[in-house]
Amino acid sequence: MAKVIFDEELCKGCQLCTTVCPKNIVIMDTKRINSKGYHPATVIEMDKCIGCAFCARICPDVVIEVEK
Amino acid sequence: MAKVIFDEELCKGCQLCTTVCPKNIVIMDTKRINSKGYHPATVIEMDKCIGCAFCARICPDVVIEVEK
Amino acid sequence: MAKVFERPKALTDKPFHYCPGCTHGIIHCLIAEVIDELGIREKTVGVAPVGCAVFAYEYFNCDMHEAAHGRAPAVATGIKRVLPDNVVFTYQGDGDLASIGIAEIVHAANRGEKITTIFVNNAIYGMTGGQMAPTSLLGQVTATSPYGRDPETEGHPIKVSEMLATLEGVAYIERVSVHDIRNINRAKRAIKKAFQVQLEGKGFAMIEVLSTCPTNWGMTPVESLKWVKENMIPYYPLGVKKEVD
Amino acid sequence: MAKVFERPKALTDKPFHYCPGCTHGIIHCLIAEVIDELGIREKTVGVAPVGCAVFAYEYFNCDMHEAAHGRAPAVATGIKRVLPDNVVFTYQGDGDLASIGIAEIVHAANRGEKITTIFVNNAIYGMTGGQMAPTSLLGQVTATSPYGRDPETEGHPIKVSEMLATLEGVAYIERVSVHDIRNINRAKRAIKKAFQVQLEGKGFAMIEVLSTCPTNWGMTPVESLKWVKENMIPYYPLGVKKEVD
Amino acid sequence: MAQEIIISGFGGQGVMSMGQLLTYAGMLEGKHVSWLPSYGPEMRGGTANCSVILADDMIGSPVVTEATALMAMNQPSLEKFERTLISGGLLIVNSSLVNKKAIRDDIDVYYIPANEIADQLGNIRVANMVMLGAYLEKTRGIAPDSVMESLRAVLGSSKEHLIPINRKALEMGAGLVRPANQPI
Amino acid sequence: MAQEIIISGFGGQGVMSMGQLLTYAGMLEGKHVSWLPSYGPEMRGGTANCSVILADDMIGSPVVTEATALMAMNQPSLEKFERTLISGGLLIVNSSLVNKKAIRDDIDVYYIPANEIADQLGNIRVANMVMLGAYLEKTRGIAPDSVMESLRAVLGSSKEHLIPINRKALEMGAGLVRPANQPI
Amino acid sequence: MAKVLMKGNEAIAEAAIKAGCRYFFGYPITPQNEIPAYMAKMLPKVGGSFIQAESEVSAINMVYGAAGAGARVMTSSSSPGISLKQEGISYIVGAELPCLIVNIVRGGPGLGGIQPAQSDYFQAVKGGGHGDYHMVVLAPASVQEMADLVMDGFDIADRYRNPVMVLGDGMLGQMMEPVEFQEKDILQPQKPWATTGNRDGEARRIINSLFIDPQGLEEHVLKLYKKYEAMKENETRVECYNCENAEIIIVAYGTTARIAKNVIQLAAQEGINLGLIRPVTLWPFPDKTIGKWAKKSHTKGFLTLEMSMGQMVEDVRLSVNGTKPVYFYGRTGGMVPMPRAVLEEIKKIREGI
Amino acid sequence: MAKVLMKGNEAIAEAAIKAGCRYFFGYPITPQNEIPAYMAKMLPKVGGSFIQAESEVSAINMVYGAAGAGARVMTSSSSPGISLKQEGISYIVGAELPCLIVNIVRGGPGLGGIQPAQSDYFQAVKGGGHGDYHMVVLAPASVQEMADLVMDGFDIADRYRNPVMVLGDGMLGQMMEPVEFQEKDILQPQKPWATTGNRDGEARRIINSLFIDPQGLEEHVLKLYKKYEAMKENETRVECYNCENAEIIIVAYGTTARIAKNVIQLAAQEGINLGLIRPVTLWPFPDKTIGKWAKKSHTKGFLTLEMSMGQMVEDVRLSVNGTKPVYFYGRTGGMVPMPRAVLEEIKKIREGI
Ligand SMILES: Cc1ncc(C[n+]2csc(CCOP(=O)(O)OP(=O)(O)O)c2C)c(N)n1
Ligand SMILES: Cc1ncc(C[n+]2csc(CCOP(=O)(O)OP(=O)(O)O)c2C)c(N)n1
Ligand code: SF4
Ligand code: SF4
Ligand code: SF4
Ligand code: SF4
Ligand code: SF4
Ligand code: SF4
Ligand SMILES: [Mg+2]
Ligand SMILES: [Mg+2]
Repeated sequence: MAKVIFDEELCKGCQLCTTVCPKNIVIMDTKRINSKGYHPATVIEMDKCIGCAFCARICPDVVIEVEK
Repeated sequence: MAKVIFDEELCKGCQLCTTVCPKNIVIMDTKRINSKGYHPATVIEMDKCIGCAFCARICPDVVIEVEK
Repeated sequence: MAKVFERPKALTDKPFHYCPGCTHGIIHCLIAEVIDELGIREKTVGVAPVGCAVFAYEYFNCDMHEAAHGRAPAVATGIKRVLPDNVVFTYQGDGDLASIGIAEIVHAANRGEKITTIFVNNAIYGMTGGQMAPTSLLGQVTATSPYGRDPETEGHPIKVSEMLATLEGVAYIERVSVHDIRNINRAKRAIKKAFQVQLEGKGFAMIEVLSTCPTNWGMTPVESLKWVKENMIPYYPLGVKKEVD
Repeated sequence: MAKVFERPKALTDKPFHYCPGCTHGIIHCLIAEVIDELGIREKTVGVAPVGCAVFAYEYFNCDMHEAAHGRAPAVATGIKRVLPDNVVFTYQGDGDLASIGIAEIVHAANRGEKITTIFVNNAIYGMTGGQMAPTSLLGQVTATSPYGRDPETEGHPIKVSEMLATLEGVAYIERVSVHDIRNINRAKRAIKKAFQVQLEGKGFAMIEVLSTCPTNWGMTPVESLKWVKENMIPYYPLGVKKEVD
Repeated sequence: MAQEIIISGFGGQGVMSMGQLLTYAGMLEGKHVSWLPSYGPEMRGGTANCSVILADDMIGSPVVTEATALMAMNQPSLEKFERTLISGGLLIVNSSLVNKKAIRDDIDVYYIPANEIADQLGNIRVANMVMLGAYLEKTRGIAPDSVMESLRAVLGSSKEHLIPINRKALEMGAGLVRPANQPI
Repeated sequence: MAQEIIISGFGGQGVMSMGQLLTYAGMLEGKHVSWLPSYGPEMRGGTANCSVILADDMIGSPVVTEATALMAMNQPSLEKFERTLISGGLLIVNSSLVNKKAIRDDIDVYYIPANEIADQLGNIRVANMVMLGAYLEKTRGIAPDSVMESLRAVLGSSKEHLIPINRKALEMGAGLVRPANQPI
Repeated sequence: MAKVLMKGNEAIAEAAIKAGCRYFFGYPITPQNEIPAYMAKMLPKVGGSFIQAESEVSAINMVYGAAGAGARVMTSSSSPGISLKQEGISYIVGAELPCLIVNIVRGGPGLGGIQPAQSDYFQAVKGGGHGDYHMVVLAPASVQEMADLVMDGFDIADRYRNPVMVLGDGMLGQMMEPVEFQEKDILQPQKPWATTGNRDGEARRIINSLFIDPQGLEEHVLKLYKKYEAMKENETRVECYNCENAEIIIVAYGTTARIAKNVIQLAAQEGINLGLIRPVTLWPFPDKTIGKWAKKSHTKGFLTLEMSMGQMVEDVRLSVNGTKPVYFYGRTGGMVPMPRAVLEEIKKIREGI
Repeated sequence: MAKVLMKGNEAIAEAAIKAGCRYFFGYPITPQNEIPAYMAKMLPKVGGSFIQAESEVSAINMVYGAAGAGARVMTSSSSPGISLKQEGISYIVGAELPCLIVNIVRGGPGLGGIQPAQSDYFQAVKGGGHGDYHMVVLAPASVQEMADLVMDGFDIADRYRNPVMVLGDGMLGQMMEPVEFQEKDILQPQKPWATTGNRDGEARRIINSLFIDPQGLEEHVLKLYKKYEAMKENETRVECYNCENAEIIIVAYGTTARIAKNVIQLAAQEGINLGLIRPVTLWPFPDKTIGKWAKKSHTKGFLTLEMSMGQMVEDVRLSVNGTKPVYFYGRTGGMVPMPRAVLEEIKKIREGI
């Protein structure tokens, strides 16, 4: 049982995190725009998260925290 | 039958030529001093010269001409 | 629940100014984690380059110098000679280190200065808007190689790590990449080693990190990682170039 | 009787200013003979360094530039780009090429500039009175290494030829010596080849010549040649470092 | 009186080219013109802007410090430059991305959903032309034809096919601010 | 009146150290002193020279342009500097290496076989001290003891053994120019 | 030829090519990057050669080599890069070679900033390099003038065998204005001194700045200064604007001269009569022109307007030589003076006088 | 402590060590080689560090690093080498770091020669680097003063966190004179700003010269200029010699000031009353002192005496500001003025006045 927390305001919508999630649960939230003007990344189905932290590892803007 | 000609005024008395002559006929003329203030090199027993031009080859100041 | 990933202490809270997906950010994060893990933040002095990473002095949570373009190794030398017990590192781009700063890096390496250099090779001048770097690949179109880099006139991309590896004073040089998780983890191990080498006083250590410039490459961040894998790594083979123990 | 040795045409009548027994003179003579034999005097442009050979522009009987200290490869690049059909060579000391000028030589070599460089390595700064060069041997006492060169603080002597040989743009690099007749003849063959490589447009060519500085080594000219043989050659192995055909 | 215009927005919104078109058109009409961009390491997403001056005689400083008109393509632009408008100045706001209203009441303000309209036209990238169309209509200082001529010169024959959609965008922008529809 | 001296010769003849000794001695005697060498990439065999000024008050330029004395250790030196002597100036020539005579007749000239004498003393390198001895004797501006004291300071204890031969050289030089033997 | 809309930096590059410049050696730096980019694109098309050098130091030495080989050649950079070129510039002057050096100035000192400034005036005009020397320094105030002065600059450089510097700033480099290029056909002078190879019989050519004998070096420098006298005589350029019965005359060049014209217009509206003296050559400096206007009774004083802490103001003082008060107003670090603020300053001064 | 006989270059090095300087980064060049040689010998003995850098560019950047780390540090070079340091000097000023830079000037431009000159005055005093900045420039005229000013120089540098330059020449560097070293014990100031490592809780230290926002850069430059005002206030040094009722006052520094004293003596013999104003600080320049003497009725005019084509003469003119005529006499390229020739020139001038 793991959890990822996004500091959305830091997100630049680069999508790198979405390419590395083994569970494919990281997606871009095209409905919202942060103050920087980007669609932030987010996680759907958090319960599937295994806390591997790949998303956080590849995020260039240190947006993601992972708990496990 | 060979011949070496020294442009004595150019000689700086470094003695390099005296170390390479297979016939050991190149020596420093300690009796004379050129206008630069050096004892010039010269050849004794020119008839022994085989015109190998080693002396000229190693002279840093291009003092020596060799004929053969 | 325990944190398995959080912002390293050796980073300030300041958000990076880098473009979306620029891997400068990943590399910053790795260095900061290594500093935390080695517990050397308090005695570390960093030297920032002139390049997109010029603001590194605002991101690394330790004492910092902002050097003149290319001169970081000289600045680091001055610092290290005064503070031999501190840890001194430089962070430099490929224009900074391989072009204008090649003399400084060659001689710092040759003197065996006990410093650690992180060399970020993104095959381009990012900050000034995408000019050719000595590391730009053959055929690469840039602002100053509009017809693609031509070896006849611009020469071949320079392999700095291989060149410096020929120098006696070098204790450790490795080339790494951050285009995927496995390589990011390798990169971190290499960077950690490069700091340990300094702590052990073995000599000069440098890690060349293949990095991206989505903005000036004209690609998306995701395409950029692919470009590193498919175009840069084949020319710039990863791995240890020199190691003394 | 035929002349078997005479002053080459590519030398002016001006007597050298070099110290007694300084092998700069031998190297000048070899270059001039090669220029004569290749019949290229009329299209050759030489670049003199700042060093004891600064007056080379008075000795080589062709058009000459006197470059800023260390910048001869950049000056030569400028000339060659304007005059691609001419033959351009630089004559540089070890302080000039390996220290202040290392950036210029690395990048001229990496660009594969079609120039020929004669690199005179006498392990010291001659003109300025015997300071340490990056090429000075370990333990060598100089004006700026009064206690002998110490690798801990000054690093090891730099092997420029081996380092440059790692660069793609280099067509030919060989290290030679002029401490005896056999080696002088070898040196001449190498220098000739380095000019031919340029004539064939193959790329950058450099010949490193181990040379003496009796004055600042504090030895007689004869002892100096011995020192080259016994101390320099063991550390700076002679031979071809790179060759492309 | 000289037109002193500030055009501002996100990097990708074409504010620079829009300013250049206007300047080019002014040149074609024989005016004294200048175009000055903000420059520097503004990374993607940052706000970019340019100053355009169209005058009948010699132009001094190309910096617009007292703007006769401002085209704000995004919110930061509005916040940053509203104050520089002279009293009675013209403000055109891209209401698609700006959900704030102007603060001042001594200026002439128009809110235009430029992105939506561009979307309708089938190319989001012509949002800037919609804004420009509104400006031309309101000021009537430069003929739309001059702008189109400039566009042709800039695009070159290869991009000839883009001309119609750009003209349409200009016209729709103009239409939105014709007296018929009142300032909001 | 100030002593303004030029000492000149080949590189290896110790003209620089000789000038330094004299300067040092002047300092020990509380005079204002200066020593100025020729410098640069003078390669071996080239001619070296130095200017020494010994004065009772402040010294302006350390360059000697109007010499009260010249010590010429070789021929080029004589040719180069004879003209710089003031009328009535003192010229000491090392006749061992100079087979020319002075041109001027308004100066006081002494020819000294310094090298031969040094040879006799068993060390060619003290030729300079022979010249210096003559100078001290003729001018009596500086005490030979001060010079010897300076020499001790310069040589250091390790070279103490060289003191006697140097003193001898000074004395022999002095002897050569004592009124007894007339100027040639 | 018709007018085209161009950035100042592009106009410089295009004008250089039109002037016959075929060789460019430079290194990237903001705010002049459009110049190398333009050259990289165009030079190969006209049989020239562009090199992005490994550094500014190398770039200026490549220029040194190419100029010695007889080519029309240029380099461009901005403040920190120009500092690195100082040794090379001194060499090029010493060796009497012609070339064009462009400095698109940014704020300093140090890394400073990238916005427009005029704080490299001293470096350009007094000589940032070592030794006694001068360069003709041209200060364009519009994109058109950037083009014109670049073309003239190459001619001046060749005429005197001395480098010429074009001193712009980030604003002039980045702004767009209409420009029309002179269509004069270029006749480059013969360069018998160039090292193009030495045919038998010919005298050898040597490019050199070393004169080990001080007498020889002094003679060489005196020769250079003869050329400088001729430059003062023939190359001094200045624009006088509205100086007739101006009460206060603004002295400004480049960007600040443009601002000065705004100030003059604003002042006119308030019935204040101001003039402008705009040095087009910063060296040689138009001291005689300034001195002439200083003598006029209507001239109560001068205001030097710079984007610096006050550098040209020294040359203005030297020109006025105490006959009238000389005031200074400046902004620096990339800040651009606002016409109204300058006018306010002038009003204060008027009360003072 | 007793007097010792030393070369000027050696006195500089010894004084630096006595002043607590433990780090030297330099590159060989005539005529200053005795300085690095002395440092290479002595620094290891006092726990310091000497590096012969790969170039002058590297040397000045090593100084930049060491100064930022809180050390008393210096470099030395001669004209061409100083030109290469211009970017670094501008950075050190921008980052507000203290250090000592010695220039033992030789003839220029270019490679020039190696004999003494004063032709780097502009570079040192006006700013050879880019941007608005100044350095205190000290001009010793004797070996004793070389020692004293070096020791003071480090204190001044620390006091203002700004580099200080000692401007000598080949003659001062090579000549020997008796020198006595001040035996004051050195108390170096605390340097809380130095990057020595950042303990938790402490504020981080950053050594930097980048201010990307022009407003910030302008504020920074204004802060620097506040320091410069203070320097003008507190650090200006000048020697006045025989100026009371002098008819013509010679203005000269360093070597030429020594020559001026000979001229004054010669003139006195002929009943001509001359004076000397010797700026000891070339920046800040003693303009008030010169202005004061210019007002005296006995002062008919000034003669600036330099080993250059005339550089300081501009500052003299600015100081006199037209109230009295200012003449110039100079030799250059390594030539040293002869007292009699200077006197002849002055006699001509007297007829003129
Ligand atoms: C002396 C000097 N020359 C040039 C510049 C301009 N400049 C700033 S960053 C840069 C190159 C940046 O490229 P790189 O080092 O590869 O870093 P990146 O931005 O790609 O990370 C240049 C040329 C400068 N600031 N100073
Ligand atoms: C910019 C600059 N720095 C330093 C010098 C002084 N300098 C002249 S020659 C030289 C080094 C000479 O050594 P090397 O290149 O080995 O030539 P060598 O005399 O040994 O043949 C130096 C440092 C200079 N002239 N210019
Ligand atoms: S921690 Fe792993 S599983 Fe969870 S969201 Fe991130 S990448 Fe996916
Ligand atoms: S990697 Fe980071 S910045 Fe990029 S989209 Fe994911 S969370 Fe946002
Ligand atoms: S040519 Fe040969 S044999 Fe004859 S003297 Fe010379 S070295 Fe001896
Ligand atoms: S080698 Fe040449 S210079 Fe040396 S002694 Fe022989 S002849 Fe003379
Ligand atoms: S320009 Fe390139 S290197 Fe610089 S921040 Fe943007 S993406 Fe990264
Ligand atoms: S100093 Fe050395 S290198 Fe120079 S000429 Fe003399 S011996 Fe040759
Ligand atoms: Mg890069
Ligand atoms: Mg050498």
